Amino acid sequence: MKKLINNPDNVVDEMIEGYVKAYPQYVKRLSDNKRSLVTAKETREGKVGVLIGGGSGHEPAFMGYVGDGMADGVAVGNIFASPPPDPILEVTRAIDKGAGVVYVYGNYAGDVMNFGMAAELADLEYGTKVGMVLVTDDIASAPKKESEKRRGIAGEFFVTKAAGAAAEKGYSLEDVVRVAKKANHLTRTMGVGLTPCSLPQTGKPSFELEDNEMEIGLGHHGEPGMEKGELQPADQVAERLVNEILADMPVENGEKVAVLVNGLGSTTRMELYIMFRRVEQILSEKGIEIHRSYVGDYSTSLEMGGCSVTLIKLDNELIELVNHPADCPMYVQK
Amino acid sequence: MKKLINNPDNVVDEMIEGYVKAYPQYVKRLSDNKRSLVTAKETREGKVGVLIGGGSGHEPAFMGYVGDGMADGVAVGNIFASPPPDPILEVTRAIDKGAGVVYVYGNYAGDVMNFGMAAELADLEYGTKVGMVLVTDDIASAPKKESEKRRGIAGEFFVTKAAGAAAEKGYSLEDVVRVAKKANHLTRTMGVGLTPCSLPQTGKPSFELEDNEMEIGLGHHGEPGMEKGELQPADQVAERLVNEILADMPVENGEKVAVLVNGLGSTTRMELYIMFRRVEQILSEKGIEIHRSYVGDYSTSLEMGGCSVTLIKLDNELIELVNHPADCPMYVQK
Amino acid sequence: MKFTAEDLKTFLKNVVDVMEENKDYLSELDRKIGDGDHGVTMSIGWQAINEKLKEELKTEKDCGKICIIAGRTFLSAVGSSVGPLYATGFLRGAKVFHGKSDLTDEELVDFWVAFIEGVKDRGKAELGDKTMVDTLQPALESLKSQFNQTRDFVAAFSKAVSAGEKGMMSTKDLLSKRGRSSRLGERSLGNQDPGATSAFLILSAFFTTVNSVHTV
Amino acid sequence: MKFTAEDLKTFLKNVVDVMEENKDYLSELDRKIGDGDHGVTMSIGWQAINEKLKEELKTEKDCGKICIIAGRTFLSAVGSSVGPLYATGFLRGAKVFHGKSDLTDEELVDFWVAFIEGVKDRGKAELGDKTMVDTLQPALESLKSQFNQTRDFVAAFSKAVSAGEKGMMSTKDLLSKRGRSSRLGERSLGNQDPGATSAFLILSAFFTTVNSVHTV
Ligand SMILES: Nc1ncnc2c1ncn2[C@@H]1O[C@H](COP(=O)(O)OP(=O)(O)O)[C@@H](O)[C@H]1O
Ligand SMILES: Nc1ncnc2c1ncn2[C@@H]1O[C@H](COP(=O)(O)OP(=O)(O)O)[C@@H](O)[C@H]1O
Ligand SMILES: [Mg+2]
Ligand SMILES: [Mg+2]
Ligand SMILES: [Mg+2]
Ligand SMILES: [Mg+2]
Repeated sequence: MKKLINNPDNVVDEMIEGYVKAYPQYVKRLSDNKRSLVTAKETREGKVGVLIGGGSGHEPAFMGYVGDGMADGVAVGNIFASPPPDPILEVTRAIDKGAGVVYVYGNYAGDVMNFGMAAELADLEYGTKVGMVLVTDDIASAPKKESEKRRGIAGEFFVTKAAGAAAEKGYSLEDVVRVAKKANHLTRTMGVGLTPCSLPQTGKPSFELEDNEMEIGLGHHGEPGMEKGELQPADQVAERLVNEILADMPVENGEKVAVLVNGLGSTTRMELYIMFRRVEQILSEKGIEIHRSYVGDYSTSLEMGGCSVTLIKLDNELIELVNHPADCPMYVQK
Repeated sequence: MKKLINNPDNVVDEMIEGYVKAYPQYVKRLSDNKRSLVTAKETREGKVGVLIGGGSGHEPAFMGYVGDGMADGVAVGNIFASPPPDPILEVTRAIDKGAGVVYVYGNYAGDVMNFGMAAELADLEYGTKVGMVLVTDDIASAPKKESEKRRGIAGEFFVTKAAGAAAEKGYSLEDVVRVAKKANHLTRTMGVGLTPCSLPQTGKPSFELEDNEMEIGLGHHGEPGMEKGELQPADQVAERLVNEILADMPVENGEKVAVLVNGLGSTTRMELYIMFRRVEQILSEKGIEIHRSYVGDYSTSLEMGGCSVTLIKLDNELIELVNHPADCPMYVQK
Repeated sequence: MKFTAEDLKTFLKNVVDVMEENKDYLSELDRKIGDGDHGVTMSIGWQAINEKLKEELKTEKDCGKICIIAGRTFLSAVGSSVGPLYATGFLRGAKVFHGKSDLTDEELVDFWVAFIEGVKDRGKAELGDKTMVDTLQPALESLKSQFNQTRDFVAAFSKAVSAGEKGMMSTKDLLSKRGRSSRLGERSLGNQDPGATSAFLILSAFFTTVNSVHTV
Repeated sequence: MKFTAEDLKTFLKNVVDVMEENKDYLSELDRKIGDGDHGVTMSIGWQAINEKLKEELKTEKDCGKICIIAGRTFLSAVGSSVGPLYATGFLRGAKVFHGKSDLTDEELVDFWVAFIEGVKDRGKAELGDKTMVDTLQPALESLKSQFNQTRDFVAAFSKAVSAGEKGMMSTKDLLSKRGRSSRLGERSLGNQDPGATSAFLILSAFFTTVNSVHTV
């Protein structure tokens, strides 16, 4: 494990420091908690606040998605560990413009407990209305009949996009929650891992694979996946992922989707485009229309090798929200 | 070497196919040559065309930078190999709107010969005026007194930005060439490599390093660097790179720069932000003002580990060009 | 047995040390079935408590306050899954100790009842879900019944630690149902749960402390 | 000696085979001092020529056209540094062969003069810069002087190949001045230049061809 870092104990704080210095036009730290970041622009009174967050190690998620048309603030945790309630609460207070705050976060035991505690405290201590949107897009993490147990992975990008665009368009708290839940409900992701990542503090690989193996349906934190399998050509991997997604969420001929082919960290864009090529072929064979595509590193697991494919099925309301412009440090859409 | 690919011989063509399918609103292929891509939008009559290109393996460079405010077209070569004259010539013809075309490319033997042949042919066969801008930002590739021998690496981003913005603002061919050369003249880059990349066709690492070593001043294609050295903490690496750059191009207290901390492929954004943190500290200690920062993978070497630091010294004209918006698949700036 | 605020702080310090010693081991267990950070997380949290022990808590005599500060410090430092779980344990336990600087055997039992019920409340895990509850729940049951029968806290806690250890070992044969490892299904079999292990370490550290107090 | 269009195609096929055999070796040499692709590039380019040999060139009798198609095909397939270099060699040589289907010894000598001058023109490398010119230039000089003295093409080309080989070997002790490896400075010492090696393979393949024509 070779990393360009200083003391492994300080990586999160130093990362945030560098990030904030790099994008002063976009984000600032709250004075109360150095892991609480909010948009540098003054947000409108009466606008619903959108709060994201989770463990670090997924950069550009989550802090890269604070900006116009996306989130208003982010709470940053230790690597692969939910932030505690404090920074969530600080961000909540800072971005509440009188219309309440929506939390968008992945369905992990830690996040559920910490965001839940923060929401309770926000209500109790400041009377802030908080809406909760759990992201559960990872089809490999639980069978369909227990879909409420599924974890959140790369699809959180689309859920955040829906919430952020809706909030900017002036939707009420209830409506932001509604469209974000709808986006989550219509989003499915599955991934494969080729090489592990390692935590700066342990230096140990998150899983072990032979040279000819891949981990199918792995988690977002180097958690082992559903199964190990022989490394397949990109086309077959794409087929496996898309077919599992479509089996879980049928999309009819003529329906529209947005596609995200997400790199997990060390996989080249060359490979991601090659994966996308096959994804597009499969969808167009089925008459499914790709409304918009996203290919790149949107949510990583440190330097893990591999990728995930996400589909979100779009109705007219979601199309409008996907088309809505965004201006964040790590994602700008005109 | 584990890669998500099909046949290694087809990676470049499959990548381009996927890329074009992912971003139909941005780019299209020319029918004459499947490695010739141009902007999907109709460009204005009388606008100077900006053509970029080089070997593939540097994604999102170069093809990610075709769009408004950047390049009008790109010629894509084999991995780490200049494109031949044909695709360059096809792109030239397609983007010439009567005001000529400017080629922006890195100073490598292959690119110099191939772009040179294409320019000659464009003039001879179609009477197209071509301006040539060689990028020579890599200070590690030759000493200052032979700076015309230096190679082009990540700094090409700024040179393309200057040329693309100027062309969109309606500058003449001579003026686009002038500002692009000025941008190159004021741009310096130096990088370090931690882990090698491997070509899909050989599967061999581009260089060998011990677990505690880094390659200082390495090239953009896995070429070995100036020297091997012991792996240092991020702060010291940042100091080394910034100090070498400032020794080569002094920047005075009060002067302005833009900064690019570029990942070479498999280095996490966490590490890049940590590197940026120290770069910013050094510059602000010296009273150098950071006008704008870019942190991320702008020009990679497949899955190489490591990063480079680029500074461009800005006068008022360059500030205006850096501020100019851009809208490309891999880089959007409002 | 007389258990003072100083003893409570000694217990916390013992946990600090035992987590530091077992940092790699706990991460290794988590690497097999989770995201590999459990040892790192415990170390970060307990080191933060250690800082408090050296400063703010140095002269603190209120066992309730000590537990509140321990719980809040741990939570703020780590977040994660174990942050809310162990923090809730300490905060619920703090109510039992409120305003007290010397603790009776009964209060110690009540503390652990509140602690463990707090963990269960927060996480909603059931026995057999392959979590720290598989250590804590049997320990609690043993502690309660033994203490009711014998009124000998040290002996009862010794039995509780053994029951917790057995519970911890049992997680090896369980299919994970909660937390990150639950997606693994069959592949989680054979691996001991990291949180069940850290919970056992906390119980043993308490027993070590009690034992030295007792024998002095 | 009578050298026909068929022989010219045999020569090209011999190069196709020798580049395939040496693909890994050439990439390995490039990996040490360059970007590791030289064997891959040569293979891509010569395989493209091989396709032409199997189709378009199958019945072609004009040696000039054969060289033009070889040069253009190679260039279009690879770009890179060697694309323009070897392509210019073939295109310049094509002028010598223009409209001819049988070639005299004099024409063969003139072909190689034009080929090698073309490479030098295109790349502007000098002897000692650690490039393919270090193979080609000594080969050319030897070919010219030997052929002028003896008028025996086969013997003269044999000497030329040896001179080229010596030149290729000499690149081991040279500091690189051109191409990717030039940034290496002292670290380029001890490594043989990949382009000098592929140039030598081309010359030897020509000699093999000539030799078999000659001895038939
Ligand atoms: N709902 C829950 N109830 C009780 N314990 C839980 C629950 N969820 C997770 N755990 C415990 O937390 C441990 C993992 O802790 P840790 O690795 O620090 O957190 P994370 O899973 O967030 O990385 C598991 O081994 C398990 O014992
Ligand atoms: N200007 C030049 N003149 C002659 N030969 C050159 C020149 N530049 C490079 N070469 C040759 O090209 C070889 C490298 O070829 P190759 O690896 O295919 O291209 P690239 O360097 O573009 O990857 C070098 O070993 C050298 O012999
Ligand atoms: Mg974790
Ligand atoms: Mg090359
Ligand atoms: Mg964990
Ligand atoms: Mg090469």
